[in-house]
Amino acid sequence: MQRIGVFVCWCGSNIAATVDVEKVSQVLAQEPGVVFSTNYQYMCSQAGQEMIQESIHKYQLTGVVICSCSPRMHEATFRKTCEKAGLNAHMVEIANIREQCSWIHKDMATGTEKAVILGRAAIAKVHLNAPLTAGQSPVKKRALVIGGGIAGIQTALDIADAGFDVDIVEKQPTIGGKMTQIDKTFPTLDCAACILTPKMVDAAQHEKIHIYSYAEVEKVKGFVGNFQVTIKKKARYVDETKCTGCGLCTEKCPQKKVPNAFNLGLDNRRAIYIPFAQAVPKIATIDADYCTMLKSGKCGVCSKVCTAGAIDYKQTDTYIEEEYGAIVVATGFNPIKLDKYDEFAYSQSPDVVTSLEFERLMNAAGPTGGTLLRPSDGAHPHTIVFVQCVGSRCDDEKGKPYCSKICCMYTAKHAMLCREKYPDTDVYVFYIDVRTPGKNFDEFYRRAVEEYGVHYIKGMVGKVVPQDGKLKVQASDLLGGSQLHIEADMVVLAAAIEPDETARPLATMLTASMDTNDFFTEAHPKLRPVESPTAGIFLSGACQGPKDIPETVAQASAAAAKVIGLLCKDSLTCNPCTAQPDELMCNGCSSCEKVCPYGAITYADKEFRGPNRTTLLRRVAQVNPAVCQGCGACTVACPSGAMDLKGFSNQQIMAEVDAICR
Amino acid sequence: MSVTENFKPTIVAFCCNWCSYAGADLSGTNRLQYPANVKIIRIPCSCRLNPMFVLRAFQKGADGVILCGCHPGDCHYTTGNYYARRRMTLLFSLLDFMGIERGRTRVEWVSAAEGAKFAATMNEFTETIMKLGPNRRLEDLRCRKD
Amino acid sequence: MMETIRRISGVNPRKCMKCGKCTASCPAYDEMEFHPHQFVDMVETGRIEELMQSKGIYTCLSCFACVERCPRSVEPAKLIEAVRLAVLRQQNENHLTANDIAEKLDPELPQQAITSAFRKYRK
Amino acid sequence: MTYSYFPGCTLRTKGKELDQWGRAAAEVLGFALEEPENWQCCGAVYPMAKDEIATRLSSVRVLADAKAQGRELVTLCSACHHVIKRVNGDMQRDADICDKVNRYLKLDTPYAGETNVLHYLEVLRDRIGFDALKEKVVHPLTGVKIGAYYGCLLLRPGKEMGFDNPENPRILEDFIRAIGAEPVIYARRNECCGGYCTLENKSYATKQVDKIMDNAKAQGAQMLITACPLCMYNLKENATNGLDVKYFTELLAQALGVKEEAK
Repeated sequence: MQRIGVFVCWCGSNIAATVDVEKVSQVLAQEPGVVFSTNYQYMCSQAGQEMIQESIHKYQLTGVVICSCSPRMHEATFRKTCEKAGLNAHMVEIANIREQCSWIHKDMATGTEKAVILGRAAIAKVHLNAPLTAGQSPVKKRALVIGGGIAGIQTALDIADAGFDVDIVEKQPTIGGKMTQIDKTFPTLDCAACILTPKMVDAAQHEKIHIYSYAEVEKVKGFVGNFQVTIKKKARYVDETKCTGCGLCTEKCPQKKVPNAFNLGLDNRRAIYIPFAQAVPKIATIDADYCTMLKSGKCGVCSKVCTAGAIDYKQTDTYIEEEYGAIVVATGFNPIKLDKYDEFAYSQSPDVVTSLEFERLMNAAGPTGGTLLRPSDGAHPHTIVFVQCVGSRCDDEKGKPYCSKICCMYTAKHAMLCREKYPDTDVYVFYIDVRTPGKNFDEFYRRAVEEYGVHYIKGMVGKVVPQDGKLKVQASDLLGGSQLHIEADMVVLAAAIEPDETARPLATMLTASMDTNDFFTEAHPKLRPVESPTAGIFLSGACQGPKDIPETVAQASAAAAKVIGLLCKDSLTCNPCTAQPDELMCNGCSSCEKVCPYGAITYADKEFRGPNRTTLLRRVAQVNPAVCQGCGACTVACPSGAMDLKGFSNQQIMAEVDAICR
Repeated sequence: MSVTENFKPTIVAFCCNWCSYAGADLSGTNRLQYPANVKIIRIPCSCRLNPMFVLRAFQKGADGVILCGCHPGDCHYTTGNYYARRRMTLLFSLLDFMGIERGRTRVEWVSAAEGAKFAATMNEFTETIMKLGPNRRLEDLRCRKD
Repeated sequence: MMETIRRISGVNPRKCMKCGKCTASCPAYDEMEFHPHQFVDMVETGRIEELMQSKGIYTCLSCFACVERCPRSVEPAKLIEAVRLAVLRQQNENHLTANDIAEKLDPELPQQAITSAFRKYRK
Repeated sequence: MTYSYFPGCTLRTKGKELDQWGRAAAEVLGFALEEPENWQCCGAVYPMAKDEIATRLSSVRVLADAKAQGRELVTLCSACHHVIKRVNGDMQRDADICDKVNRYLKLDTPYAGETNVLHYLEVLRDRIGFDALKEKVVHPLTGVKIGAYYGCLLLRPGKEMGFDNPENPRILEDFIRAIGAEPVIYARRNECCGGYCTLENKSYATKQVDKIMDNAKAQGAQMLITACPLCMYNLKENATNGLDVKYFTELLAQALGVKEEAK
């Protein structure tokens, strides 16, 4: 018989307001095996923990039940507490009477009754608990960063600077991500390329960093400290070791009509291309969708002009297998497609552009060489209308339910730059709210209004009508109480941002969870913002939620710090709750082996005592505790009931069921 | 119908540790109400749910059993919820055959971010059980409370 | 009254985030003294009487531009119709009577115009 | 293929030929339109209020009739289409309305939105196919630049009507291409023409119509087509210096070479 101590936490008034903690501890004291029961204001506080430890000694407790917040919150805390008092950590069970009781019920009687039942279930389980010891598994001291934008670059640099090897996998031919397409950055207006490209070069030259550009993660196996990843290097039809990046091929290629993705299709490039001058690695790539040689076998101009002999039309996708201790997701974002918002005539007029397209039109390396010209006729626009929240903050199917966060600031930046470069332009910004909660952000927005004379109008654009070379904008001015009709030359739409489309399949590969908007979820929204709930997976940048550059960099470094903390360890404590076969019951049928997702189950021929002093050789299942992750699939698959899961045994769960249904 | 008026169903919710238990916590954090009849048992993965547990619950007087796990494709252990889905499909049709109505058993995918869905599911499920009334089929009368 | 309007329209004005896109989209703006976003706001704050007195309830074109373009699915047109109905359902408050029709007819006028006017403007 | 067919009030009276052209074209294209007996006017305006039951009944009658025949229901006038489609949606989604309507109508079998409602244009697009239509054209309208005028009722609310992209539709443009003419895209093609106010305030209607006409003309349209008799009347009668406006079935019948015999 166990000697059990019950500790009921008030959690201030969080629990005590809807659960009669005194009564709960009294009732639970009557349960068989309970030798001590008490309640306290904050069980997780120093005093509370000391009380638990004292009680363990005083009453010689062999099991502890703590009725408190979710085990996801403080299970580890209380286990440590008890361990220090000499009790095995797995002799502690938590009854979740906060998240799953006091917070969801309003009535004291109901809450108390339920808390008692939850406490009983935990007591019933502790009766059957056994001390467990965790094994150790080694940590592969290498990190993988998926995505080579500013988030991925920063994370990789920080990890590499700490002395660990890092691989960056980037699906585009160059690293740099969205920031390469941006002209200036708010709120300081420094040039994005000037601050980004040195970092790109740093990453490329760092001896601890290896960049797989034009590559994608194909498969992920394993677990924290020990991931096996297959990386697909897409055929770029150019030998990376030979190409010098001279760019001659990109000038001579006869296929000139390829929409230039880097400039968002605002101009054309060749079928063989280097995305932009400062690309890293600076290696040409052939666009197989447009290359005449690859499509019809006739051409070969690039091969002829390449003095390095780097062109290889026969190149195929190659696969690389690598082992990692930690994986960082930095897959970033994209602006949404605007076909659902054609009241703004985006598909009807080239002069209606997205903010990212506008960024290219303002960029010295963009299609217009940095002079703001209308895409339709190359004329200088004199009236520009900016529309914010296009597709953000929408109800259900209309768009994204969240605020895209960066639009207010970049729109203020665009408006300010327009007025600065072209003081003769009239600039209107239609806003619902202006959100500027960042250092020097509101000051920046106020400058746009006060110093640069941007017309900020509280209201929204309802319809854009392209007619006679103008854009007739019909909008509301809610503060002025009127409907405005503006003849604009350009309309710029601040499109909502969404996670990259590769994020969802990647999350599945990593078994990392996502929210309904396909942003990765963090392990804790406040306290663990850069970790995925899946151990060993870390989050960097906009893949976790909309972020501007300063925030992205901060999160990237935070993720790096977490990775470094992990890679510093030589081994990790394994989950002790692993499967365990009862060899006497096992008949070696292989059912368990088939369902094990980790290949943790093998078979061994073992000698057993048979009848009449004979010896029997039988095939029985063996579980490798370092590999077993404790899902329990095998326990249910086992037809003879030989397989059980430590910490969540059949008996323990049944005891909980009995206690609840009692 | 005094039986139904005083009927306080016992509902056992098995929640996987990674998604649904966290989803249940989130509905608590957001103070979303659902009936106290629902009691949650934490299991590492939905595939840990042995059909025996479900039978045991009904035998001991549970009126409804619900299993919550990660969404298909999102299982922390990659494939666990697929096993669970297959097993429960079989089990539930067997139970139906035995007279435990379909409405008393349910599988629902609730992610760690879906606190609202968890609460809504529990409200809905409890309402269904309330309509179905007490489980009389499999309950072991020797286990009866009153 | 506020509850009646909410009930018959099925609209929850609290969903409105006051962006003004309904009013920006409204083709009948110049013909209304209260505009779609004001309908939402005034139903929310209970200023139903004023709305019932306004002639805008008869000049709304029921074109659903506000419904289509509202980012929050508030459906202002339903509120306008609900206010109009609240007026028409009172006794002797028909906006249009059979006697009014004759003078408005012209030989090409489709039946539809008359049917719809009756449907919209009288009970 | 035989469809149940709801012509509506205008196409039975002032707009007879619009209906006849549609029927003649259907014959050429190989589908039959059969009117249910004793159909009633749909009311021309969709009742948005949740507690309006009586105004939904006539739509449900014709929907239930189509269900009894085991047919899809085709409409030709966009107002009828709008009303019937949305009432059908209410019957599918709003349990309260569905219940009250059924209790009122006392049908042999209760109706819960089973009938599929199609606009004539949807039949052309989804059942016949514009490519197949193109092959049947004998008098293509080559070189004519036509602006499609959609108006409000066909498209909005997009979620309920499910007809086309409500802000950038293409079904009429595809139709225009199929009959050999050239479509002209102009942004105001889905802005309201003010048809409902033509009875009370013509100058208000004129203002709306002129904006649409200006936009269409500026984009190079020589003529407009519509799928709504009220829009057609309003665009024609209330425009100052407007373009010619035709109903799409007229051009369809003309292109298929059956316009004259339809009369």
